[in-house]
Amino acid sequence: MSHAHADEHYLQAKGFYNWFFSVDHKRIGLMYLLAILFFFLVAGFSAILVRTELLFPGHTIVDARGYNVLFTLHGAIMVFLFIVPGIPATLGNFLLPLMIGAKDVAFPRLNLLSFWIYLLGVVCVLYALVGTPWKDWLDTGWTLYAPYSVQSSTGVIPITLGVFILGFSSILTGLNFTVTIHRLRAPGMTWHRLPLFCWAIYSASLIQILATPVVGITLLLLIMERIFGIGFFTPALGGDPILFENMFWFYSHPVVYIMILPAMGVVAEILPVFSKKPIFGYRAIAYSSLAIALVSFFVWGHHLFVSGMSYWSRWVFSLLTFAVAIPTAIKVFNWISTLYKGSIRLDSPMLYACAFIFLFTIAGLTGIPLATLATDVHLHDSYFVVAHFHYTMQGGTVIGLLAGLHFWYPKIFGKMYNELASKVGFWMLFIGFNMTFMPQFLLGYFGMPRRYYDYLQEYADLHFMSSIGAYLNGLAYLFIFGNLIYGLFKGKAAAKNPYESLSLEWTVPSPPPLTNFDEVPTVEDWTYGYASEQNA
Amino acid sequence: MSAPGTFFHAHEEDPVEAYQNFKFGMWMFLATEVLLFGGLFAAYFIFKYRYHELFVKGSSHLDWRMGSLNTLVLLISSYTMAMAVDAAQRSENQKLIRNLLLTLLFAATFLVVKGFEWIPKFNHGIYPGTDIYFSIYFLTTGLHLLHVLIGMFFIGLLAVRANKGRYNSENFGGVEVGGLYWHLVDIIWIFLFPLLYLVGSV
Amino acid sequence: MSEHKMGHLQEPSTYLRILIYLFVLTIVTVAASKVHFGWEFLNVIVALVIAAFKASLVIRFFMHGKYENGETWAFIVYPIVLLVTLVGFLFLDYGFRPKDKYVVTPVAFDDQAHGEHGSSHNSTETHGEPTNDHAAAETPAETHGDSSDVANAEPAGESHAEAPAEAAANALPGDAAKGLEKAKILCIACHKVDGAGNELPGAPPFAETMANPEKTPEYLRKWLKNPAEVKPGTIMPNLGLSDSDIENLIAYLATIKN
Amino acid sequence: MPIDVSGISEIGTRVDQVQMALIWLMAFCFIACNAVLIYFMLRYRRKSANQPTADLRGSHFIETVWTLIPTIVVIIIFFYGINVWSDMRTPPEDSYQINVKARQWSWSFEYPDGRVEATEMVVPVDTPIKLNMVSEDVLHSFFLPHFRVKEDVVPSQYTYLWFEAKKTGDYHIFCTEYCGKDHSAMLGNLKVVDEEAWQRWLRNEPEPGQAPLSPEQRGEKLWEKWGCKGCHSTDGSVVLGPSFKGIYGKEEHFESGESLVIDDNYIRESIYSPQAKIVKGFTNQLMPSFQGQLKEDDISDVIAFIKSLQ
Repeated sequence: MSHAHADEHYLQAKGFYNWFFSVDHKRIGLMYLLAILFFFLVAGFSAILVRTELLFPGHTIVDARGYNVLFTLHGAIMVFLFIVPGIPATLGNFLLPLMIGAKDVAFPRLNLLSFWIYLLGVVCVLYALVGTPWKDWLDTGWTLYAPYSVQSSTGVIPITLGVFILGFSSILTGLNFTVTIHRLRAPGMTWHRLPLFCWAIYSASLIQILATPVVGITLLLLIMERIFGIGFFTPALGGDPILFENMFWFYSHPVVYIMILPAMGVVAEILPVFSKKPIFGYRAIAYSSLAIALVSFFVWGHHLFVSGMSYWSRWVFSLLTFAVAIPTAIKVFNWISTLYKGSIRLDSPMLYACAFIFLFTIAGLTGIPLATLATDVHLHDSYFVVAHFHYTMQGGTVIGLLAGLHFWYPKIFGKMYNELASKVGFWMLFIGFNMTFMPQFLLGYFGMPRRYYDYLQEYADLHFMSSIGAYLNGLAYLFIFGNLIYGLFKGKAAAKNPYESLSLEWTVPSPPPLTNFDEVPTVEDWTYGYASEQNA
Repeated sequence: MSAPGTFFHAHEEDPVEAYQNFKFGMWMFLATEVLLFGGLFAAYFIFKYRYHELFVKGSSHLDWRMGSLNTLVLLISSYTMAMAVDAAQRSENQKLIRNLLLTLLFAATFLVVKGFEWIPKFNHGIYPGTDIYFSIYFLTTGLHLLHVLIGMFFIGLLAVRANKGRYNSENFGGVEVGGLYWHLVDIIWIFLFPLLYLVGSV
Repeated sequence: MSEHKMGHLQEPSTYLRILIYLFVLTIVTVAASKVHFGWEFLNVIVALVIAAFKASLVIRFFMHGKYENGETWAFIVYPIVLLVTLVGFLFLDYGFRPKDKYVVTPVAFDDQAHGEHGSSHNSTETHGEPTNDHAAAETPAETHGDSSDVANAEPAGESHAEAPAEAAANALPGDAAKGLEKAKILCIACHKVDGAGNELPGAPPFAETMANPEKTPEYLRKWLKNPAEVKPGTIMPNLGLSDSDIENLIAYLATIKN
Repeated sequence: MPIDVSGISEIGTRVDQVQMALIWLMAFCFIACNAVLIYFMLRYRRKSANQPTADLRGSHFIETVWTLIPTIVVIIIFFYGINVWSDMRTPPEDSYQINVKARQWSWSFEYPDGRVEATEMVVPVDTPIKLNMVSEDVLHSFFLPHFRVKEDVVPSQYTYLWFEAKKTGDYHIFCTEYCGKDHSAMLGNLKVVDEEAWQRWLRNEPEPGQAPLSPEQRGEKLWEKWGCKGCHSTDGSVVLGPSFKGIYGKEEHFESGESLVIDDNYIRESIYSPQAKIVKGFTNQLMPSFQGQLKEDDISDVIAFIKSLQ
């Protein structure tokens, strides 16, 4: 192989070795992106099958067990393989060093190791889900609640092992990013000049480091329960299934902030650029990210409001859950204020960012009745919850990921996608998504329990509408990704900084050279000095 | 295969920077380790609270003298490890190798004592799953044992590299970070010992 | 400059001093555990406080923690905060749950009762129905006494059980061979026994039943005694079995694995 | 569909009041935020490349205000919710108690007099009912959507739930915690009846205007309940025991060599001591005695049922 030039960009290297053994954060980020988008489509397809089954009451395409397998498949792949690595491992990996003016992450080899471990975890999870004869496909739901998961004859051990391994990948990625942000910031890039995306990734990384080990040990205990009958979760042996719920949600609640915080970060990057205005209340947004990360550990109990936990536990957890609402509200107000007196370009990244705010307000507000004990008892484990977390996960994280992908697409690939097509895709998604999940709020309020294969005739209309919405939703994704892929081959070459951003990643060529910066840049001012009038 | 940016051709870092990052990263990793054991500690406290009698009865099957002996052995190994780091900082290579080997020796002693505790238990038909106390006993000490083994592997690696003269006052990050890990293993044991061995001996 | 960046030197005598402190504290821990503090959990708290102090010595001196900056200390302190929170909130839950509402009280492993014969999952369900708020937990002594008697009577000299399931079978009081005989007369009508017999709908293969960890010997005892009581509407009839028949059948069932 | 449940129970009505208050609050916040968002998007749309933008980096005053307001609002909601919920979790002392057992995938209800019912729970109106619940296998959750109450049914401890119906009628019971294959089939029915019907139900009398179950029907129920159908078919096919079809009044030969016309006495004897006279060819001696389990009344119902199968 020839010696590469220093200014060779990172996409130029070809061949398996150059990618699979690459320690370059950009290539690793891109490999992650490919992997998670693949799993997004797989899990999305199983969601379509789930909605098809629910099109009409009774048997539509699969039997009860088949349905349980399908929603388990959807949940497990979406959560463990797509959304947890989600934005941090893809956009975070790609952009973090560029944004803080570093040549790479702190531990490039560890970064590659995380990716390999991720792939190993993928193998285990897929084995449990689809690698065995049909009768052994996992049907416990992604939450793996004991004692059902202790008794189930399906692949609980492989998936548990897989999630344990994925946990390692997640911990190592989080650790890598945290050290990177602490130690590799370019001269002049103080904490208070750090782009908000980095703050968000930092907060998410803290959760990855501190929450993941607890689910690791919990899942290990589940394996031990199945092998040795250690009795922690098996009632007949004196164990307590509610302990599993407690320990599981100690991780799995903070994990939703691993998913949503980076998406919030993406939005906070896009809004100032497309409004040509400084972000409003920089410190409030930065610190509220951190506050959400730190407080998120203390609210897991709201998943157990009807589980049989003690009266006072429910009381305290309800109060603490409300505490998370406040930093979230602050963020929303700040984002909206950023637009005030701006000069707004409604390109597709900006459309996605605004849609994020729109959908996220729904997601956040519908969290209030779920935090309020009186109403949560009724709404718990109903379709209301399903709709609520799909508004946060799809309306929040996925829309945020798409916003980021469209925004940084020229930087990542050096090409432009078709703007008109991406807007069409956006509207399809926006309408399809709301049509899918809006009826589910009603269903839930009317008492429709979740994870039901069959339902009473009285719920049929709303289910039908939701399923039709799901098809539009699915089509929209095909259209959007089709457009992005088309752009890779036929798109125009992108300029270095098409959106006139002031952030560091736009000061390097598109696509960026392998070593990012020839000279480590010195940062003079904060990132958001966009205003044309200086009235400070 | 000399493509830049691949596994064997990562860009060079400033050694001081690399040392700082390495150490900071290790501290963070220790944080995850604490929480990994934390899940087990949480389970311990809950079941201890619910089944106090069962725990007292269970821990009466353990020999607190063995536990104390192992505590002392691990403490000494921690000391020798600290001395190894000190030797590396002072570029005293012979002393470094000697201390690393001593640490390994004490770690091995720990394993032997552990073996003398575990094997008779198996012979008495006590396994994880016998009752909740013994489940916790075997899981915590087992996970700790796993960490001892991993620690021993890395200390062995350090000894081999020290033997090649890799470490000196300018470059001792590896020894120090290995030391951090080993001390954590010690700290975990400091908590496990009274909780498992001494709760029932009143 | 590089000296400052590359860590700190401590006097070697400091390490020795700390080691001695740690030794002394270990002795204090053991001594403290021999003292009655009146309340059983106070002993645990004292032990934890001493352990925390020992750990802080290791962190500060052996791990050079005292030279680390605030950023590192944040990562030392916050995990501990989280751990305390986790345990604290769990106690908020378990501490306020009505204790008389638990279904099962597990029985501790007992050396005397089990002799050299493997262990058993000594769970004894105390089914106190919560009629009118009183889920009375009966003491599980009765059943427990039973099984241990028979366990002692079992011939010694079998090799030690490898797997817990096998161990459980060994500790069961019944005679598996007699159980099999009985099963060939009774159960065979609806279940396959030793590969022979019918397999009626609603009569699951024994292997499937035994793979379910919920189906403990205790459960099977109740079930065989009167299936309709455990599961109203079940197709399985009350076979009017004697207690010894039931024990033999359970012993036989325990030998069945996938 | 449980949309408007006002009047069905006091707690449910109060829960819906909280819910309505929250819906209005949510609607207000949602519309306020997004109206401003959309207004800004349109109002400040870039019309020229050098459209001036303000250097607004934040405002301590306004940020403090919009931190404090949500804080106060959520604290108010919290206590409002706690107030209702606390009553929801505090059953009156004199509640009528029913034990609920959940298993994959059915409910059973045990009344204080020992009577056990499956699937349908009958309760009197205007009486607080407390359910003491336990699961026999995995997690389940007992949900009464019309009453806005729900509580998990777990295998490790007894949980409880209480409600008081103010209106008679039939209401859904759902299982809302995923419990395996037929989770969605784990439905039940709550039948709230007036005092008169309740007393009748307690005495096991049929409702007026509805024919009581005939002895044959009762017999058939017993045949299902006690597992007779496992061995004795009703269509003439031989499973393990003789089929019931056409057996009554027929002369049967026994293993002992005797023969007899099957009559009431024979059936009664066969139920209480099955091995006394075994029909030729059925040597497996499987049938257990039902002495002490089937009462005399039950026996005559079974006889009537067998008689009806000609």
